[in-house]
Amino acid sequence: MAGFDKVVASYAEAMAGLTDNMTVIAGGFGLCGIPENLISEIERKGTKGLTLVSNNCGVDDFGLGVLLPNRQIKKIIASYVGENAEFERQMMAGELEVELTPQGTLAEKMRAGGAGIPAFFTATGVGTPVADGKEVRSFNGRDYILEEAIVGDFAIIKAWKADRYGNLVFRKTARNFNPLAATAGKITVVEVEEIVEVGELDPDQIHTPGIYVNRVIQGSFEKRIEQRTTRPADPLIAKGA
Amino acid sequence: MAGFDKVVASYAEAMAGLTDNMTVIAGGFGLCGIPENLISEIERKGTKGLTLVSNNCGVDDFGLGVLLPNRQIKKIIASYVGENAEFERQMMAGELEVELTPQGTLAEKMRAGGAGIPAFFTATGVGTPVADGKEVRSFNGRDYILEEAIVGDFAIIKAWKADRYGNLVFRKTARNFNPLAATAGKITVVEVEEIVEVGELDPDQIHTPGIYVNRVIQGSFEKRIEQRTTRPADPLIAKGA
Amino acid sequence: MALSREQIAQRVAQELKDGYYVNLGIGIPPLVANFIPDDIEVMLQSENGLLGMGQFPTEDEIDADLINAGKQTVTMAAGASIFDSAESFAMIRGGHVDLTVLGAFEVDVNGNIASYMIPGKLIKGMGGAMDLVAGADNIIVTMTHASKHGVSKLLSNCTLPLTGKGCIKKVLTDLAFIEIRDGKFHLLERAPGVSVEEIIKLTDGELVVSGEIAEMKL
Amino acid sequence: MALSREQIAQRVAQELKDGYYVNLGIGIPPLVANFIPDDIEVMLQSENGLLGMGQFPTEDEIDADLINAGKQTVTMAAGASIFDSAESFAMIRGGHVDLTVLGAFEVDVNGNIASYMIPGKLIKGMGGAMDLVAGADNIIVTMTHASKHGVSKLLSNCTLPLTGKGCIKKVLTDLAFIEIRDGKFHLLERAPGVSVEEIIKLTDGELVVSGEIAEMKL
Repeated sequence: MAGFDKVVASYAEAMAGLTDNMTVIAGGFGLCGIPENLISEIERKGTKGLTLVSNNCGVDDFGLGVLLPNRQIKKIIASYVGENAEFERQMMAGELEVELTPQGTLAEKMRAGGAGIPAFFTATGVGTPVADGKEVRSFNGRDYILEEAIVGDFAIIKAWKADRYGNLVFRKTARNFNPLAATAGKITVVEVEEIVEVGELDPDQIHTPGIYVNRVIQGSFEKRIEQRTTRPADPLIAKGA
Repeated sequence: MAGFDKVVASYAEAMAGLTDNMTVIAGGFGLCGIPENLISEIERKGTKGLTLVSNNCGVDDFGLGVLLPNRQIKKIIASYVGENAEFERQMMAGELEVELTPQGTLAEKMRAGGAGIPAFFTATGVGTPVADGKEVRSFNGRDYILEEAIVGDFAIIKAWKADRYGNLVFRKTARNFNPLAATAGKITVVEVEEIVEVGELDPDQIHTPGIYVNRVIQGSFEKRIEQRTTRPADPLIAKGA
Repeated sequence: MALSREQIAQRVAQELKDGYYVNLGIGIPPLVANFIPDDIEVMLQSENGLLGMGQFPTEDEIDADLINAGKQTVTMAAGASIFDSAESFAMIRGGHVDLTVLGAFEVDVNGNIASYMIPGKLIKGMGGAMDLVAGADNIIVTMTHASKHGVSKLLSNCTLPLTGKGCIKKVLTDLAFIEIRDGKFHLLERAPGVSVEEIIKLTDGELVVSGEIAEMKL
Repeated sequence: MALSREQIAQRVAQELKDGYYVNLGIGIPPLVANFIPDDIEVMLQSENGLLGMGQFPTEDEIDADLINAGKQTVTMAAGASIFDSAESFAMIRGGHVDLTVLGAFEVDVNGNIASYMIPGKLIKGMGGAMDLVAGADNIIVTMTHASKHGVSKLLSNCTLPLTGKGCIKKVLTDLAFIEIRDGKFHLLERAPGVSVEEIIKLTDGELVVSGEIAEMKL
């Protein structure tokens, strides 16, 4: 009896079934809350022709950027890209298709995909290149465009804690797109820092119920920081002191 | 400097500004998680011609049902009603307008209202009376109907805990429609069991950020139970023992 | 003999699979929870915002803040989670629930279901039923095969306002287990002691009876 | 003299009101946080999922899981809350943020803004900017009035791909505070020591100068 035990033992098992030309939705904002090791496993597998849906595309040697050198990504749907040289080279050379999508629309498209909402109207992007080819309709005197949902063959997620049932808790701003992406994958794979006993997570404080999760694996994470901004440690310098 | 202190001292203050013919969105499912005292305050004020948006309409002497005897409700948008005699009488007599809305569509309409999404497509209700007069459109070979968002002049909410900034935490299934209703009110009023110090609620575990909340009041609650179903206390009778 | 409510629930329970997330409506469906086979695990979703519904509470455990969609006091099973109504219907509408069991007044050969309204008589509303039938791929309708007066509830065309169009594939009545396919009812199993002729007589819509029809095992 | 980046931020900060929820974009806007008047409270929203952004962390406080929308390490202020990206943009798109401050390449007399793309040169994407300009009623654009080569950024018509259409009403440049209304720029204030003539010269779109134009107070 497997029941609801979703824990898998290896990254190979976690990403089993991923094949060329699939669509993969990834959680994370910049390098914060990204499924580092699931991305590495895709790199290792060498799966090609992928359509990636993610707010960003990592940097040259970390995050989704590691899938660029071997041309594993065919298309990326993102709100902010180009933090790395290889990305820009491939995009400018027309080797990589980029569909720029406003951040809020991207988040809503993932949520809609998971929630059985095939399309919704938003004012975001009206009158801009984002509206090209999209229906415009007026509600209460204001124009909105119709945006369609996104569903992925796989969703790859980074959470803080999970139980074996796949209930998830995220930590601070590493939450970002992860709960949305988790709902929108036909197969949702989650890597976490810690797997806890079933019953240990307070039901009122679970961010993603296990019903959305197919596989859980425990990993260890580099958590690279993009902009290390600090203030002096001396409390006397803090405002108001 | 008031800053973000949203705590008010009286129910009169909590519902100040509510006038005849306004639209009020109420949280709660059945009698669970309903803003008991805010409803009583509306009864006391005698505000009339209200359009109420709520999953249910209470019972004869509790919940939104108390607004029926004095004919304060002009119209109700709900998924399941008629748990009380006066409601049925007014509905059958055509004194009360009832717009039956599927529960999931109702929840999504509130969320959309709060999230600046004027309309969305859903398969719920296709081919049923709910679809009457609504646009039907096919996406990926399946029919969906277009449903519009709901925004309220007021939203009345019951939460478990709040801090003075209006950050909210709900308890168990008393959460239900409350977080959605909270986003969809032009003025959102919340009554809670406990007001805690700012900083006491874990930022990762706040269900409703204070940005949606205008007023907070501490109340005491009857929490009436509709269906008191129990099992025998003897653990030997429990399955598997 | 016609199945009792408990026996209907018992037969439905045989359709459960290990690891299923299941939504049980009101009426007969909640009884299914009493017949979950010991060798499988199932999680019950209650559309008011609970995944992992447990048994009824003892008197001491009663909590007004913890109810199911039938407004009954319940408990939480281990691994339960709580969420708001939009999230709950995101699960349902998004097709994440593996099986939905709900009652009906009528179903027809095209998979239409009427379950929420009898014009002029019963106008309580659809609650979550329209979302459930539109969102689930795998639905079992439980109902009596005919009214007390012998009027069939399995029709060529539903006569009452629809809850959902073309979404029902399986019906379990007190007399038979029926599949809906190609615009016809197909008799899969009959209740112990109930004859095929009886079922044919009480089925208004076209019923296909192919080969020997086995009795249900309960 | 033209305002420094800090002075622009300082003037913007005068537009803050007690109890405002504010989203500050990247570039000059984050500097506004340094000039919040002592007698008011403001909460900063960061669209990656944080309401109540605090100051930068000390070395000891650095947490890779806690960044702002500019991907900088930050801390949380008292009363902060964390949420996912859909909730964050529900706040923004739903008009719950009281003031948005962001940069731009160009604005025009119709309130159009171009800020995210220079075809062939800079194609990094719009991030949250399109949602922010579409969702907020109260937006202040901060930018230099003209390029280093003296080419105005306040135009009759934006030349670059738009971030938003008809959504900008206030622009604070290094030279002037300008309101957009009725298809025209309206000069509200000038930077200390900057003449009205200079501003007229560097403003490409129609500029209305009505009466005496006061110097900004910093």
